[in-house]
Amino acid sequence: MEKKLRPTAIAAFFAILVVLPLVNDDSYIRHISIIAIMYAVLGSSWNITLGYGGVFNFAHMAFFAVGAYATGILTKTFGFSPWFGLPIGITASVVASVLVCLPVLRLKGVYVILVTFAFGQLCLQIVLNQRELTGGNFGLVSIPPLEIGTFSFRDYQNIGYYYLSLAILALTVAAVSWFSRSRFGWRVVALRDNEAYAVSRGVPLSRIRLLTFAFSAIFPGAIGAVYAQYVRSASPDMFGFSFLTLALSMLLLGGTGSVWGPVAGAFVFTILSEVMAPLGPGRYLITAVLIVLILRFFPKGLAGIPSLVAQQVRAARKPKPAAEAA
Amino acid sequence: MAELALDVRALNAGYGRVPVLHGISFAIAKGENVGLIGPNGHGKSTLFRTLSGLLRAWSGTVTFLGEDITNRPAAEIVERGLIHVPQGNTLFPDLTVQENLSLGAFAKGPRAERRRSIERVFALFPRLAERRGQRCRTLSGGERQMVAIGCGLMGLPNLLILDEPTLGLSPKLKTDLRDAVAEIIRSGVQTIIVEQDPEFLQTLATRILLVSEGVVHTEISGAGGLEHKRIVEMYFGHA
Amino acid sequence: MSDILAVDGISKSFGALKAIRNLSFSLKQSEVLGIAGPNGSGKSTLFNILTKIPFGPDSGEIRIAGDVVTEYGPRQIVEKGLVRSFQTETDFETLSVIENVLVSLPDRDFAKGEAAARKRAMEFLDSFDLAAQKDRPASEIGVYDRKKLMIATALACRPKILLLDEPAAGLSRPEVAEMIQLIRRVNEDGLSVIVIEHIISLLVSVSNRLIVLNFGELLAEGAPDDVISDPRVIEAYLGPAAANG
Amino acid sequence: MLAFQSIFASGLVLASLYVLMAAGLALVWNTLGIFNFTHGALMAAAAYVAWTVADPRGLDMGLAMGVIAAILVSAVLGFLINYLLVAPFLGQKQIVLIAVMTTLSGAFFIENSALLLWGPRIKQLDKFVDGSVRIAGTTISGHEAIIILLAPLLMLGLWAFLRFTWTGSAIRAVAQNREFAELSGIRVQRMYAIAFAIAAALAGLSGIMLGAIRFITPGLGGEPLLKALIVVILGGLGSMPGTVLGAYLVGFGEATSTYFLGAYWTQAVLFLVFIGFLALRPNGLFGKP
Amino acid sequence: QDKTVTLGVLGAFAGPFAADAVEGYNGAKLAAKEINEAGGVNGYMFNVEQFDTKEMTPDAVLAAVERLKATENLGAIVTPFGSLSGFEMDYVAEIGVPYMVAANSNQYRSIIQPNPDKFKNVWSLAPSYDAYQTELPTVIEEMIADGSFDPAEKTYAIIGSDNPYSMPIYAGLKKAMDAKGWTMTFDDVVPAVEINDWRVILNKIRAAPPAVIINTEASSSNAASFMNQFMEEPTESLLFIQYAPSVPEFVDLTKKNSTGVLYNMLGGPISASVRPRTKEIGDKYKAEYGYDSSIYGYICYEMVYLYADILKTVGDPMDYAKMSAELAATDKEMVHGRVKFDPETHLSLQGPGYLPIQFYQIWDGDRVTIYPKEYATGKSQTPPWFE
Ligand SMILES: Nc1ncnc2c1ncn2[C@@H]1O[C@H](COP(=O)(O)OP(=O)(O)OP(=O)(O)O)[C@@H](O)[C@H]1O
Ligand SMILES: Nc1ncnc2c1ncn2[C@@H]1O[C@H](COP(=O)(O)OP(=O)(O)OP(=O)(O)O)[C@@H](O)[C@H]1O
Ligand SMILES: CC(C)C[C@H](N)C(=O)O
Ligand SMILES: [Mg+2]
Ligand SMILES: [Mg+2]
Repeated sequence: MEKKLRPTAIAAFFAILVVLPLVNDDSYIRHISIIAIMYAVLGSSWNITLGYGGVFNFAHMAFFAVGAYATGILTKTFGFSPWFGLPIGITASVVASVLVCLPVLRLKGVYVILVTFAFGQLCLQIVLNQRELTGGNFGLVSIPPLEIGTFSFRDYQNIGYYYLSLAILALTVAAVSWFSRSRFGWRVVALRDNEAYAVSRGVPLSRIRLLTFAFSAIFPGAIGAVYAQYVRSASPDMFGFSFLTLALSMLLLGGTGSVWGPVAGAFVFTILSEVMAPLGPGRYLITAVLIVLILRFFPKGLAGIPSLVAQQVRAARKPKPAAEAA
Repeated sequence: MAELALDVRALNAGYGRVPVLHGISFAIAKGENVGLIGPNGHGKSTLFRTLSGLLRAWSGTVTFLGEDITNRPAAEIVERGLIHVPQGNTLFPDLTVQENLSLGAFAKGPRAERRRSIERVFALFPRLAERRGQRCRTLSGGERQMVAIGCGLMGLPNLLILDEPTLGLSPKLKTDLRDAVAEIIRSGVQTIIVEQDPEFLQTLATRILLVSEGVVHTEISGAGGLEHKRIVEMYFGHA
Repeated sequence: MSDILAVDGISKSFGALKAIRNLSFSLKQSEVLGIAGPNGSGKSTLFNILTKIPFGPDSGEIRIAGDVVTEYGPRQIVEKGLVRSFQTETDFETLSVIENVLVSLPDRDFAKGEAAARKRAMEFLDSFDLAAQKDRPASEIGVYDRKKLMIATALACRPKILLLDEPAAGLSRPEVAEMIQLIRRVNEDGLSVIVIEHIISLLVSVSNRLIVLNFGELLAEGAPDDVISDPRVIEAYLGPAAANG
Repeated sequence: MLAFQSIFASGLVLASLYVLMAAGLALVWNTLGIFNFTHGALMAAAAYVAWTVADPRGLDMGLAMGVIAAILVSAVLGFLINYLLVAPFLGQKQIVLIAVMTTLSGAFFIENSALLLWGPRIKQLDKFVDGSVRIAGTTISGHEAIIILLAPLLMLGLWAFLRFTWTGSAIRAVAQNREFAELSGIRVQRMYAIAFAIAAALAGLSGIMLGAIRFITPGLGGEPLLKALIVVILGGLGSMPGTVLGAYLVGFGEATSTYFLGAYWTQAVLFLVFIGFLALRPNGLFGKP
Repeated sequence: QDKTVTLGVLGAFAGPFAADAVEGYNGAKLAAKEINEAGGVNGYMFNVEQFDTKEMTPDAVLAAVERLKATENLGAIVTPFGSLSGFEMDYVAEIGVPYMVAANSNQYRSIIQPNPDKFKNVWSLAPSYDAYQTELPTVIEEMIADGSFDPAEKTYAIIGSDNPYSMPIYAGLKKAMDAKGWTMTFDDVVPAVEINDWRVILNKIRAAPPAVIINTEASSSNAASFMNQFMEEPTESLLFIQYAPSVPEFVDLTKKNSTGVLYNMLGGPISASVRPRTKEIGDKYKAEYGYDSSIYGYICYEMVYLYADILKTVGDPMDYAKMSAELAATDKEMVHGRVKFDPETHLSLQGPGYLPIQFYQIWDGDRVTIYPKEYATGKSQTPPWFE
């Protein structure tokens, strides 16, 4: 269902990201890169449920926030080593995903949007209500950072967090591209295309749905943990609508049809949003127009642009197929 | 030569960038009833979708009763009386039979005639009268086909296009339907009927076109009816 | 107990409408059973009930190879060997033709890895003349090919009983002829088949036995030629014109 | 008795507000199958327009003019939203998701334009009437009494419009089968435009009603949008009576929960009950699969 | 010379906190404009820029901090508050640039107090909020003493709002009231969300009217709803609402309903009729922007002047260490009182001689300072809803 990824392009993309810190150690660029990488992880893993699964899952960012909060609370308040951050984040996120998946099993389409969104709101209410643990609406602060001996991941402009996030992104992309070409992936897509038909061919609906959610939640959980340790903070805004929309725009603008779309969306959008930061609220106007234009003229998102261009070029070269009499 | 009802010239159309119609041309004189046959997926439905304004023509012209209707909005084409009953009788599933029929008369002219038209449809398909309050979703395939044709009649057609009206109908209903269509033709409505089943066309059509690979491939005609054998020949000769 | 499938007194209502009423019949090993009946007589509903997609019967009992499966879920039914096709062409539109088959293969075909499964899938495509189209999206192939693909995916599930719902509806004459051959062929491999169809010629030429439903009830049952000349069947289903058909 | 008084008055006011908020959203969702996320932003925009026209610090033309202007502006905005954000995408397979995205973008556009035009400080409209009304032992403002009356009337009107007029049936038909609608001679784009304009006018009306008891900020519609979504979904797709019932259930449910469990847990309980309910009844109260 | 120094205003310029950010920015810009028109300081012109924390998620706040860090000629950060939690402190401390903040004292204190030396550059122009927890009973007693309040019995109802600002105040006030012999008859906590309907709570309170009602809800719109709905059927209770009535539009939103309500403020400008500087800034702000500012317009205005003083002394704005040290040594009379920092917490000192806690009563739209005596602009009165 998907073109073979061009291995050279992948290699080049990661090579640039691996080398970037060696040639540039500006802390602003480093921060933006880390954030873009994190959004890329969120987008491409969200694609598993939203794109491949066709399930309107609006809880993905909540999984991320749950991962961040769990890591923050357990390492800060309950004294777990920050090195447990990743497993804690992943576990919390996967558990959350299974919880939200249970009511979603029986739902379809837009109902899923509401239930998954309501799940995020429910988490938010709990975070707000458990002020002692979570810091309430002001947020959780002073989350312990990652350190190895005397080396802090914050040293050298956060180089530790940079490479850790990059590694997670590489794993995410690898996992998603494996997924898209595996039996698991086919079954997920089959359920999206035609649920009744898939069931009639022996695809186990509930099991696959649950697995899809759990699988997709590993990555936001992991990156949520690293996020919490990197910014040393978690805030209720992470459950908020603006944040959700931001990530969703990245995913949809990048394109849900491919492994690379969300990654491209995350990078382009993070950079764009930074460049426009001085514009204040005006920035949102430009972004909104941009989203609509891209959806209008590049229905497959940024990821679809290369093939669209290629098509145009080919069409320009070849004359239109003439009417042929048989 | 008789005045033309429909004149299709060098029509090209398709989906996305994939062409389906490859410059198809044909003309239908007033009073003619034409049958269309041809292999699956060779563009019969696409042709009608283009005629009725659902699909944009890439090039070519469609002239209906002397006026150019190429790429006019569907509603305008319906108002002129070119009415297309689509394949697969999808209807408005959550509206009742009566509501479906009423909406068939949405255009201005037919709206005024609505009551009389509905009575006419019920006379033609008495079964629908019994089920006027039922949601179309729960009708059986045959009943839905009747509603679909009924909706077409409600629009007071000059030319009624039926796309595979017998699809999935029981043999008995097929016969009933054939009688009903004959009745419609007798009442002065001109028809184009697409069918896989040559027998169905035999008594209804005055001329049969074989559409294949997006063009009219062959045609046969005969005054007042066609020989079964010739149709079948035509069919098998090119399958 | 040579009945591979036994249906005992099943009923199904939708509100006031009794779609299936106290229906019983059985299917023997390697038999082809034809089902005909007026539109809305409950034929497709019967398939829905048997496969639990999306619902089972209100009452009655279903047995496959002697085991009661009335309470089974849709997937267990498939595992029991009862697999259906749908009345309208159905496919996984964004998957390629071969992926459509791969999705339908049971776990055991993947036990020896994906390559083995692909090989197995190709065998199914080959036997339906679909091999050349294997990498096209299923939505792009022709109607007839889509119907065949739907049957190929059913066979990929390794059924003991194949349910076909109007496999030839909308097909041209030559295609109907091919479909008849195709049904015969799968039956020769020992598969039991139930086929719903309005094309009487097809029913007559493939079925060992024919039943006709009317208003959810069994109207007639027996050898195809006997059934189609039954006056009740002509009255309810075939119509007077059947004589010259 | 105290419990009954509090819950009744509070529940009735909340429920009627939810009916108003949900009406326009339900119209577009139930008939066209599109979730219009600009709904909340339209409420805010209408309230600002009404304020600008009516307030002494603005054009000072009186409340009545403000209301008329606001409803007109919202209807025009609704028309534009359809024209720019929905119509170009009709017929695409992922239209539901695309519409979510484009209307969300539209909402951001409207909200932030409002922020730029009117600034971040809170504003308020005058109440339509002064004075207060006692119901069931509790006092509510006359303005809220108007809302309580207006809500069911409006829904009745909407229902009658959809049920008994040609345009209304055509809008319903378009939602069920776009292609067949076209073949029936219905101008599909026009129906979308009409439905959106009416829905937006309804959003505007509820924005104005709200702007007089709550406060006008660019984010005015955020919380109402969420509530309206819950109400519409709870009621079930395609069911106007479901929407009304959903609104009253949520309103009275909230009031009851606030009374017995406290405001502290009410929001969480609301979401939990909502999720649980849909898990049991996947199609809402009256929805069809 | 044409040297410029940039003062960055950190804040969320869209969303629910936009008003705070915009007013802080406006206030700072106003001051900078005046200073530039007067020829700048030591040859430096001031340039005020927004640094938008966008969605207010931690990464967005950090991105804004990184942008600040990358800004050429960054002289100082002036802000109402950078985030609700103050977590950006750690990062700002690393940059070392002088950082002045006007609110959220609890959070800043909790981060700074354990290790004040790490935050040499971070100073709060707001005082500790502790007095919010204790002063109310004293003021009520004064009202009883001067006869403007005559409770039948010493009962009170209290409403908490579940956010880290209100909750300590709520808990502290309960303790303080109990200590002074008041009996609590009603107690509830509302969540930190939009609250449109207070009637259920109000009805419960009305069932047994207390002498005093305390609502620690600090969101102005929630508080205004409370005020309006209370007035639908007022009980003979003194009404105190935490902070929210100070926001300019509270009076617009409640109109005559608000006459008689009490509130207090720590770190707010001293009343214009007592302190000319308040009037001066207030008038200039209104002339420039067309509306009244909340506290943040005033304080951020003052921050820029404070910065100008420090720059005059130090000379080199890029010498962050010296600038911060000079900032630390501030002792200046400002719009909200005498600012001198507590070296333990980096907050402004609070109490007699420093930043006062002021109590106000709204009367016909005017904010009358009733406490403490030295800043009072009028006397407390019995609320109009008392028969
Ligand atoms: N919506 C669509 N998008 C893309 N391709 C389409 C679409 N509809 C039809 N096609 C393709 O266009 C071709 C012609 O289809 P069309 O439905 O016109 O054939 P037909 O002659 O009516 O066939 P049938 O007898 O099965 O109805 C087919 O190859 C079909 O796959
Ligand atoms: N889910 C359902 N809800 C309500 N009624 C239904 C449902 N499914 C089927 N029916 C009704 O049950 C009856 C039997 O339908 P079924 O589809 O089984 O007929 P059929 O014999 O397959 O007819 P056809 O030959 O036209 O396909 C019809 O009247 C139909 O409207
Ligand atoms: C967080 C804000 C509501 C605090 C306010 N600035 C005060 O001084 O009370
Ligand atoms: Mg066709
Ligand atoms: Mg059927």
